Amino acid sequence: MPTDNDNHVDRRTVLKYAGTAGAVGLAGCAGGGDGSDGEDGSDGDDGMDGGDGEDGSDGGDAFEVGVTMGQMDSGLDPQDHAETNTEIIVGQAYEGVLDRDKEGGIIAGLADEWERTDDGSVRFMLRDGVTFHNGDDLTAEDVRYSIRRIVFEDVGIVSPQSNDLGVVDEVTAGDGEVTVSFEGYNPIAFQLFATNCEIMQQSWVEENGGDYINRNANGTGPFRVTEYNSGNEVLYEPFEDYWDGAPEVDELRMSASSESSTRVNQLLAEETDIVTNVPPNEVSRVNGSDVATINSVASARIIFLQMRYDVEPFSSQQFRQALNHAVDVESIIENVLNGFGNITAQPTLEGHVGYNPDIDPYPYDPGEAERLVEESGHAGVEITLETPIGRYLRDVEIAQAAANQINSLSNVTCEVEQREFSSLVQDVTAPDIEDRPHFNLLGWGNAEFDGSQTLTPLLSSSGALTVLENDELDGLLTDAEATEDPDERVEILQEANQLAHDLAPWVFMHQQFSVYGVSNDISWEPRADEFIDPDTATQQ
Amino acid sequence: MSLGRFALKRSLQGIGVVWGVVTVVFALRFVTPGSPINAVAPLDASQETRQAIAAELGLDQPLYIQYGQYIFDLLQGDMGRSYIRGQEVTTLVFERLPATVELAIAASVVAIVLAIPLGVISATNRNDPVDYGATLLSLGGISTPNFWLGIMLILIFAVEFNIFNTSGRGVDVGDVALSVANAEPFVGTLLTWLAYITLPAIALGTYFMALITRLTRSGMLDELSKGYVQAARAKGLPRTLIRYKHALRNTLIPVITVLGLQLGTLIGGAVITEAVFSWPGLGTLVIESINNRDWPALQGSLIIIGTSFVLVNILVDVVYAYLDPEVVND
Amino acid sequence: MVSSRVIRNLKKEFRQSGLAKLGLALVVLILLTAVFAPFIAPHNPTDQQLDQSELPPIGFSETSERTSSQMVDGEIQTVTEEVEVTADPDHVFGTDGLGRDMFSRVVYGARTSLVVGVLGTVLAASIGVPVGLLAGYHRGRVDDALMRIADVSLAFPSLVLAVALIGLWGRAAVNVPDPFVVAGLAPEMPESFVLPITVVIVVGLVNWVWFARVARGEALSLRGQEYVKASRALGADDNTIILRHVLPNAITPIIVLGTVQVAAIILLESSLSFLGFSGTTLSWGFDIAQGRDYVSSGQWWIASIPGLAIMLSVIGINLLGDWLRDALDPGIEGEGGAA
Amino acid sequence: MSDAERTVAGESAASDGVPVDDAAPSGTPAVDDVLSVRDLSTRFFTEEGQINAVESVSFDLREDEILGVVGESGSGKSVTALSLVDLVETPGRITAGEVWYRDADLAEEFRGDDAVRVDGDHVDLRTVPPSVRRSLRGPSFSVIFQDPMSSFNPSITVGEQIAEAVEVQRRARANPRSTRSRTQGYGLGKLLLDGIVPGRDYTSEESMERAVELLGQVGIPDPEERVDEYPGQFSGGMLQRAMIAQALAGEPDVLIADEPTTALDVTIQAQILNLLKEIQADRGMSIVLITHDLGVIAEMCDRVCVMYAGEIVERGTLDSVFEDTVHPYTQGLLGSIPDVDDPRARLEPIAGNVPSLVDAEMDDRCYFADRCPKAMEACLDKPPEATVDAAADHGAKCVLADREYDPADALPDDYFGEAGEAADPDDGAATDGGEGE
Repeated sequence: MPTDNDNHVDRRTVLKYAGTAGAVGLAGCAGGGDGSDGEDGSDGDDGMDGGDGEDGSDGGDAFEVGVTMGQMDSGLDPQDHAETNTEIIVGQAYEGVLDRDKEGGIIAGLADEWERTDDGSVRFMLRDGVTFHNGDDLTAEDVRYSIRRIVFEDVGIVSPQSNDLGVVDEVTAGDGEVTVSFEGYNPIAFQLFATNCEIMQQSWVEENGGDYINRNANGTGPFRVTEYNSGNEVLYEPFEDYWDGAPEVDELRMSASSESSTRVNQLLAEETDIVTNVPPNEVSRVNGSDVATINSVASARIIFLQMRYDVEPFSSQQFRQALNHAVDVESIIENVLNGFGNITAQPTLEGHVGYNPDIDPYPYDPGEAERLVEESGHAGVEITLETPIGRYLRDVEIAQAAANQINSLSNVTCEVEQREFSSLVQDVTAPDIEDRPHFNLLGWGNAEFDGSQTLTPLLSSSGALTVLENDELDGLLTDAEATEDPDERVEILQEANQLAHDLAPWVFMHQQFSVYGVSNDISWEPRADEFIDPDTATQQ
Repeated sequence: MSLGRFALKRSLQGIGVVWGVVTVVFALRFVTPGSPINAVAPLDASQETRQAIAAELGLDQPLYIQYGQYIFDLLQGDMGRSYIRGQEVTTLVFERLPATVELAIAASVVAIVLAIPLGVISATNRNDPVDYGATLLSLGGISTPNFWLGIMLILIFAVEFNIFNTSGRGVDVGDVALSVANAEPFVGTLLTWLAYITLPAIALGTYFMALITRLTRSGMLDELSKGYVQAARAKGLPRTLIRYKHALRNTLIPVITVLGLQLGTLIGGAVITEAVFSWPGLGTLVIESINNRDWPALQGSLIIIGTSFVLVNILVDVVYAYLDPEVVND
Repeated sequence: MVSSRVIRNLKKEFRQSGLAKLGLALVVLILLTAVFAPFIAPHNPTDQQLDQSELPPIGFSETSERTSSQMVDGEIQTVTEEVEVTADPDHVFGTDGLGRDMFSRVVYGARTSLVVGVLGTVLAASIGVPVGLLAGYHRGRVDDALMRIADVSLAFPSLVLAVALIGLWGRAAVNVPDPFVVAGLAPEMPESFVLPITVVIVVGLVNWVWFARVARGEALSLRGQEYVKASRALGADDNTIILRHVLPNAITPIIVLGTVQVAAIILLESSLSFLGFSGTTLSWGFDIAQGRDYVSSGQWWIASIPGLAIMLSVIGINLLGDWLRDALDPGIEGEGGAA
Repeated sequence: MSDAERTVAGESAASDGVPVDDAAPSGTPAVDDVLSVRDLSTRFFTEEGQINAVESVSFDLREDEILGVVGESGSGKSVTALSLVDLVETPGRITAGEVWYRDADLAEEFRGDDAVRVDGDHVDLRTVPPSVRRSLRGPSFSVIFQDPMSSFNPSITVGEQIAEAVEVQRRARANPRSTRSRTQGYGLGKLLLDGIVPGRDYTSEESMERAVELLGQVGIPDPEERVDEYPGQFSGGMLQRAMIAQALAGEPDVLIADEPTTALDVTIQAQILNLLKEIQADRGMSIVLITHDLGVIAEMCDRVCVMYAGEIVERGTLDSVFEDTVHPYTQGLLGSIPDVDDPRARLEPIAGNVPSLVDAEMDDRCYFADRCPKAMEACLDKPPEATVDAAADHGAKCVLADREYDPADALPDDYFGEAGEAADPDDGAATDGGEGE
């Protein structure tokens, strides 16, 4: 299979395959290359950008990488945020005790060994010789303090991540090791620690005020922040004393542009090297250019339409199933997303713990949908689908397309109401289920790669965003939480997924793809968890 | 009344207006449904977490205490800390302000440098093709949505012809000035600066160019028909002097007032231009703050915008008084 | 208060000015389009035909690349095909990303722009004119208070304030049944017109101050007039004087300002829609925002055509305003705020 | 210029149908004529049609004399003045005529230039390039306008505006070439430089000093202080003095005073007129004094032209026009001034309105006929020809110029219908010539 890189001279040939996610395995994450690609090596046509002084693609002297995302950080405190963009920016400088590889597998971080103790606690044995960017050594006390700062409201700040590590009882620090005990059994402790919990230095946090901590970084990660321009850009240099060896990148620049077309333009003008969320219609422009290629990966984010179980007509299971039959997800993926998405049938994504491979999506069948609506007794009903604007890839268009398909049923009328994400979220997370929207589009990223992290918050009766109250499902989830045998736990979660499919609390839509545009000057592979790791990038 | 006293009187009035601005901005939060906590807490945060966050942000205090505290802090230059970023709003706002001011000034320069000669040429060549051209241009200018113009400019000059950068700020004007001191290539830095600022400045400046052209043209026509112009011609004064020193000067007096009032439009335009060009200024901060319900940042931005407006208008009034000495005595 | 002199002036200016003719023609065109949208639009503007998306306008057929993604053996692969995108005579201005007819959307967008422009102006005037007249007529403290409020109000750029208010208050919309569709004359068309009520209220609230300023100025100069003094001497009460003597004489500049304001509010509405602060999806600004992602990928028409529509309508209304100003009241200069 | 060409010029004048014994002067300008105007016509091309504001006007201005031009509002006298200095603006245009100006240097310069008519020391200014005409404003011609308030720029000090007038001449002397360039040697570049560089200005120190001097000469007290004041700080009379000072800046040969006292209080009027007289006596210049007030004429002028409907209807020495008045219009004007000797005499304004000057509406007859108390059949046939009494240098454009009025010839009272009714003296539009035209 020819790759696009080899092929862009005659890119006007009618049909062409461009290898991305899986296919790039041959280029390798660390290898940097087949070296056969003479054209990209020459870089001659970049000359005009030379005046910028920030263009990473010039010459061979310095390896500069620019990353442009949709939004900048919300401050540099790694424990005082709850969103992906900030995580990407602070994640260059901070690390956790565990980490994940590109596919989502758990790997060593600041702890080189980890184990579950007999009483269900987890213990991390810290790596030797890890230093913070300010030169101080990492201690077990720092790790203890960081965990406590996240989970306990009376330590440091009230962290929005306090639920992300499970219900922590206490943290103890020993000689080069840290033990975390939980209230009850925590079957997914390592999944949680591999995704969350960035380690900060206790003395540095305590000596500096909140404003300082949000403008400076002192982590142990591969990059050290050299310049922070709030809302504009963050500049990094490689941390020479990084325990895993300093990254190849000589200068890293993180910036943001909320407009996808602007990001693509910047990529094509060689002002940046990696851009996030390339919309489907821009893909061929990127691939058709000489300077960049699309690189996409199935993400850990699922898109769905929530239906509240306690209000008519959504209280009817038949009606909910009817809507699942009414929406032609395949067509939406094909036409709105140009194929950048996988159809889903259950809350858990393929590859995540608890995924049930035996569940098929509801087939698109308007006739069946109309029959079910009739049966539910809600024929002629008028419903409104609320959708956020611009939060997820093509969210408004997807909502409009789905609503249009529902509307074309003979016995249902459906309209779309667009909402600003923050105000929609305010309703979706309302403490009382009665204040939540009846029918809305939402996306959920499961960074822990564990089905329970979707099912529990979104579908258990105690979940913060739930639209469902089903004793059977609650029971299964409670069981899963207490089950120590991983295989048994998977079975329980699979059962829960089958139940969720049948109950149809959502119109199951699709798994979102992370679509990146990557400059041909660098070789970099995207990750399944939406994080960006330029330390693995190599110069082409 | 002397010019100094006049300036002082206007400044005192300005302080009153700024207080009004602060109060309105503060009141805004209480006529807005929903709690700011949702902006801070994650989607699946518990009620306990939410309450703890509210207490941390001081949102559990009664209204008048929050207001009093806000004014008290404000007088010391403290606008609180951003809910979202955890950073001092004062620093945040003053970090963003220069970018917006730079853009606004660049746009004004583009507008004024093009518009005044265009208006004068248009007025002095009335009903010539050049007048029709300028009239149509200015008509188009005041009728074109600037965000759309920005998109079209990017499409043509950045994407198709690759002359300018698509977005972002690159270097600021201070870098250009410092490049000499730092022995960096001045021309290179200047070109980089121009590559970034030109398109947003045109997108933002076009409306004003059009407006000033129209005002200048009609003002000049008005002034050129006045007796003193005929008298100046009768005494043999060079045309340049008659047009620019005499007629234009008097034309600009009302133009300046209108521009002062239109400063709000300039800042409003900057908000949307910044959005189109990813220009890291106050406008982007305002929109981000609104979308995130980041009240301290929103309040801080609005107060700074309002205060700038008041300041510039005091300045305009003083300039006006200088140009037209009779104003002071009214 | 339309005297024969006013009519004569209007006619005279109209005869003399080609631009006035152009302006009136544009405004009439937009008005007719807005009112009779269900009959002019060939398709329902919200109907999607996903398999007919991104069709170019007539005359712009071209070959372009389309890249899509598919899963093959668990791996994501992108496929780029050379596809012939042929304009469909059924879609004069082409279609957008969801296969909706651009021409129909432009036609219906005129409704939103015009309704918001006119209602917003009426609201702004109905707040600003009484306040301005009262302040200018009574002077003193009322006037001082008004001027300070006006100063504070002016200190917020209208777009910024509008964005803040709409962002914070939400984007409420009201469905107004379309009489033509209800009457069964155009069954294919949307049954109701979505009126973004918050937008109307907010643009009214941020623009009232221009009317207050003009009305105040007029009242200030009219209160000194002999006939006003005479009425007062005859014992007429203030409200009667304001209604019967001051308002009719102040109406000309208010009408001229109102025209300019309609144009300014149309621009403001499009800016709000563009930024996502609107309550309707049938708006030119919204289409530009939607089409913006397509501009650089070759589907220029999705953003360009609504932009041209805005430009032409605003040019038309501004020309109309110029004409009215020249004919009715040569003394005033447009200073109404715009986006 | 050769004789042959001169003849051609003369023939062209003759071929316009102007008889040799015209009331208007014709042919070669006399040696002591500073200015000789021949058949000057100025028209305005407006939406309403072509307006004949000045129609075939001819007169001479002699050395050291004050020539009065009198007429009602709209009679064309101000346009005549503007036409002399080429200040008529669109939609107006000088359509025909010659303006002979006596200037030996200029005549020398253009002698031999085919496009320019030169006769002895006189040059026809209508044939020289516009830049030359412009360069004569100031050193050759100056104008004093009717309303001093609007004739000064309100936002520039009086002193600087006078200094500008001085400076123009100073620079012209220093660099005569530049005066005729398009920008007079002062383009945008210099303007910007003067605006930006501190201490640089168009007007020089010495011009400012001269301005102070001039202000003193026209009788403004404390000129050193008043130079820095703005026009708004001056009274009307003081400002008119300042305008006279400004007009004197270039030391002109010809001063055109266009209703110089109309906008002023009666008491001030006399002062200004006296000032003009003094200046004329001191400096030996010629003045064209335009006014609607025969009283002013009587006090100031040596000779007088009476204008009506764009034409000169009567001209002559002051005495001949006042004593041997021919034209009923002049009689009317004279009747409208109070007679100092007979205060009981009733003022008799001229009935009716100034006729329309729109070309299409002008009848082919004496334009005054419908207002004329002595109108007769002969007046309606064709416009009367002008006649001149050579001895008194006195002429009129009226059939009565060469015969006595016989009341029997009078037209019936209601001949002009409603117009005849306008004899009501309150309908005084004709006489309150407060506005310039």
